[in-house]
Amino acid sequence: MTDIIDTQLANLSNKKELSQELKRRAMRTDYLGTFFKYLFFLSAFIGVLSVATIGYFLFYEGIPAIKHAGLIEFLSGREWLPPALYGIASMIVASLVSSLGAVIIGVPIAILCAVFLAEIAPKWLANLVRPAIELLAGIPSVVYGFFGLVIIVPAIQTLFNIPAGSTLLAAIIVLSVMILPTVITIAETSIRAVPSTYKEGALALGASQVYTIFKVILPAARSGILAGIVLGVARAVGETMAIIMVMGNAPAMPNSLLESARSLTANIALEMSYATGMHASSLYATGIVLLIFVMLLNACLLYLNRQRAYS
Amino acid sequence: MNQAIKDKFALTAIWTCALITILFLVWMLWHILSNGLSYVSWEFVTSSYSAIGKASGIWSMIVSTIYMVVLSISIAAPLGIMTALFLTEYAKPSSNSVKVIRFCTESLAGIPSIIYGLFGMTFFVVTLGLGFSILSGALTLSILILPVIIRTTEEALLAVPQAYREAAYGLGASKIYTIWRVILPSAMPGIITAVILSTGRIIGESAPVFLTAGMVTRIPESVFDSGRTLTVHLYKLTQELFTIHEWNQAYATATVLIMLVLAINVITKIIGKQLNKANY
Amino acid sequence: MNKFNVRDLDLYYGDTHALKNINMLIPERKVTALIGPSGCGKSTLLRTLNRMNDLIENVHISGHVELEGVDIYQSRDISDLRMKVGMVFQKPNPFPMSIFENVAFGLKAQGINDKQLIKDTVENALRSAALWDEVSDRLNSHAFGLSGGQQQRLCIARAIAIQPDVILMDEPTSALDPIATHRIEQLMEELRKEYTIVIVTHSMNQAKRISDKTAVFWMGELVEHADTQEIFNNPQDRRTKAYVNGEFG
Amino acid sequence: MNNKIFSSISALSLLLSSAAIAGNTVTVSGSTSVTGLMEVLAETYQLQQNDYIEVQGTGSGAGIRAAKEGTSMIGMSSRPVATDELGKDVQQFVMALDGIAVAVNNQNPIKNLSIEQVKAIYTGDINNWSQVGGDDQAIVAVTREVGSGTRGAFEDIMGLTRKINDITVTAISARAQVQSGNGSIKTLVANNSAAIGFISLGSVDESLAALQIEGVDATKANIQTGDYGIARPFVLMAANSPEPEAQQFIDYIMSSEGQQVIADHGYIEVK
Repeated sequence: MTDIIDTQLANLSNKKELSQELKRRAMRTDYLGTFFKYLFFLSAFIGVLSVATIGYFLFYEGIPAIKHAGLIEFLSGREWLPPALYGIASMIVASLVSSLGAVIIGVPIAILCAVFLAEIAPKWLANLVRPAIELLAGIPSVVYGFFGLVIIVPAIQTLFNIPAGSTLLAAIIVLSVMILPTVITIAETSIRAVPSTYKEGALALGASQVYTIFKVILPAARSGILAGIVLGVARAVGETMAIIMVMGNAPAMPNSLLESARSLTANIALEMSYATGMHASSLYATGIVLLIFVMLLNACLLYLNRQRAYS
Repeated sequence: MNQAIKDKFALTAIWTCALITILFLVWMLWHILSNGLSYVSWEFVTSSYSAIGKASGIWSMIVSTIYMVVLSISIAAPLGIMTALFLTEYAKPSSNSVKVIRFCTESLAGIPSIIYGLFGMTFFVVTLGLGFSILSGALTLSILILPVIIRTTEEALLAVPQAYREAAYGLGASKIYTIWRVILPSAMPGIITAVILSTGRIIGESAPVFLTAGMVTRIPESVFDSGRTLTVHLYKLTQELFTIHEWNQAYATATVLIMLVLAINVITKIIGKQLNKANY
Repeated sequence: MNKFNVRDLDLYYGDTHALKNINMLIPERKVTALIGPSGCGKSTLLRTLNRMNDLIENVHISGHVELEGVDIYQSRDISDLRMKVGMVFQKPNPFPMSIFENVAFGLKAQGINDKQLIKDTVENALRSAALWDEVSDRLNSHAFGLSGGQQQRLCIARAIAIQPDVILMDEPTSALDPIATHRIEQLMEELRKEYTIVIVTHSMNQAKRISDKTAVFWMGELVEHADTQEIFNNPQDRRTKAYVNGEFG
Repeated sequence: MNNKIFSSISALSLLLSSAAIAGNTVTVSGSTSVTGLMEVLAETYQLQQNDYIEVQGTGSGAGIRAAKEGTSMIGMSSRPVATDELGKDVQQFVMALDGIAVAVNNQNPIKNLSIEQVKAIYTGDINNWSQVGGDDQAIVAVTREVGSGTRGAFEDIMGLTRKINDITVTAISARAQVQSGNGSIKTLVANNSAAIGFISLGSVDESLAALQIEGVDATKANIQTGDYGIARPFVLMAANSPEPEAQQFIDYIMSSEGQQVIADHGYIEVK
């Protein structure tokens, strides 16, 4: 079909005919364009559909357990004794403490490391360190768990002279390393995105490099850094396998960082394949709590970001 | 404190943190590689695994991993790229549909992977009756990597200079032609980066994989078979660390995983450079 | 003979009233220069002539822009309009492809695959844009390897290749050095024989050198539109007078 | 780009189509304790014929459910299964007996514990080895997760249960560490000198030490005589009229050849 038209075109001798042919073609209705437009829209809709389906299943399966136990009992109960008692307070605490600990240790290191890469390190060094950080990001969490299991857990056991090193502390250490690359990469990107005029402006006023970094560049990169922290925290809260391998998984309320504990994620992964009936439902309910937790975190920081952007 | 001292203190802190990060990485890599490398051999990589202990190779896990990566990417990449095209090229940034789609992809990115496992197990394995299979795993993982692909592709598309679009439209090119010939080629390094990032993510995931794809050690014959990926294999191995033989296997598998990640990173770099060269 | 007939045109960017009741005739096969201080609406008007403003969100237009008697805002097909009305931008913006592919882009976009036809058209376009002699031996090398002035002429060639009637130029020489600028101006001397040219420029000397007609804009209004000689030698409006005398801008 | 999409589609169809040529697969899922033995049986069986035995160690609870719902052809449980758990369409076979060994680290001087002592250790009433005659060291009790057949059988035999609101629940302390498989308990006990755990007797080896209970060695012989009381059946479940390939595999397990494999690996044959 096109061949025939093109042979005809080849015979067009003057510009006027070519020009008319071009215009004729341009006037055609763009069915292809319309088709693709709707195809693209449909693809975009798949994401929406996925969220809806996941949410539906989670709530459909999880609500019975929350009804059965009572919302307050479920959230504040300290005893996890299926099939009689479903209380996940100790797991909520374990998840919160381990993520918070990871943030306290990991985030400052990560931000300073990002500053190092973006502003301090000579170019050759930054070009050497950056791939290393990227490598850190790509290493599967099971490998971190394995390393934690064979190095960190025994080390904690010996260092603190406790019977078992599988503790909250071990989880905190493993998690803080795991969130490093996420926070570093995003923080570095946002530091680099700060217009160089800011920096030049500050330096021209006689401010030192360090002063400029902390008073001008970091504040300007704040929203990006916060986004990095959110993602880091989300990774920490959602991490499962590495935690199962190093935290001991005892479903009791931890009294110190040197005790074994079970995170929300570990609770699901450990008991999912065994559970039936209300027990299974309670694990979906654990999933709901985990999800709400992550969503709240996102919403909080979004709000925070917006507030700061206005002021 | 005077500013000069503060500066010095801050600089020391910055250098220390960078050093800590690097030292930790080096320590971890050194520990695993030094224990695992000597056990990694051609035979280890290419022989199969036997429960009786006749063979302890990882070939079937490698095959399962490849299946999982190829299938997940071929489901998620077209969807993700088309979604990104819709968001950047078609939709008005402030429209409600964009807000909803963006909210949902952001949400997908935030959902912990264990919940994908829970969902995949309920929906794909049981409700759709796909059983523990590579297909169930790949469908679960493709939702999981969708946000990565969408976001990275979107960034790449937004980075395509507006001038290209103006020029193409100014020449009477249709939208789809402009996308095909100008925008996608310019965004290709970013799209490839998205795919490679997702590959890394697929290789790295464990919980959602064994909850949906199971952990059978056979070489899968089709996507309807159960399969054990390398990461799941490492997890199973760490549960069985009694004799030196089991320790070696675990270290060697971890070594292979690390080398795989390293290879992926190197490939990303090379492709990025090649494409940059082609562009300028 | 007039190419464009702009009647009662108003344009808003959101709440900003960017063009206020513009009425203007643009003659065929003449160079019309649009001048005025920054932000006066001259580029905006240029971009309404081939509906480039459609790409921007929140643009509202009322009034009429007629091309050969047909209102381009009523017409169904933008593609057709943009092929009739080519555009050259402020910064040279070749595609990240070879020189040849850049010029052939518009033809291929319309589904034309005939190799010989494309080759001939590319050559003609490059000749018309006075670039052929410089690039004929390296058509397959990347367009980014050209100098700024060459890139701009490539963009002109690219526009010519699809046989437009009108070429819109948005400060086409502002990113170029004086020598390259001179080449482009020479080229425009040639092009005016075949094409209607509308050029936005902030160089009054350039307007004086190359244009037949000049339109002066001031805060979204068309202040004065007349023969270039008239505008510069005998301005009617005091704002025109102030502007051409370099009192502001 | 066209090519890319096309090739990925063809790769996909290739992946899907190869399913057609696959041989019969017998799906088996359930108890992680039985899984170890089942994988050995499966591999030995596969040497003889073409069917593939797919074994998923998902846990006893899941095994019972899978057999009942028909998602697996054969379910495995490492504890007795009540008939009302299965419904009338599902039959069960005891394929083997297995002891549960209470194991400690090789460095632990303790060789013998009474049932009461083991109970007290797991309820948390005893938390130092010195209380049972060992070194002054805190006890790290390790248990399986709720729903595990081994844990269920252990709790039943040792009386480690209590009632809350008329529902029987575990009496094992929530402070006990939880590990998700026979193997990972073994790993923990083998590598931690203060640990105590319970595992399938068939998987005991020299990496850890099985304790005497009430002075009786945890051995096959003592289980067969009934002197060592902590033992449970390995149960297989299948539909009343299973697929021929599944029936064939069950027949193999129950045959003298299959039972020999079971005996060779430290479990107690039933025929």
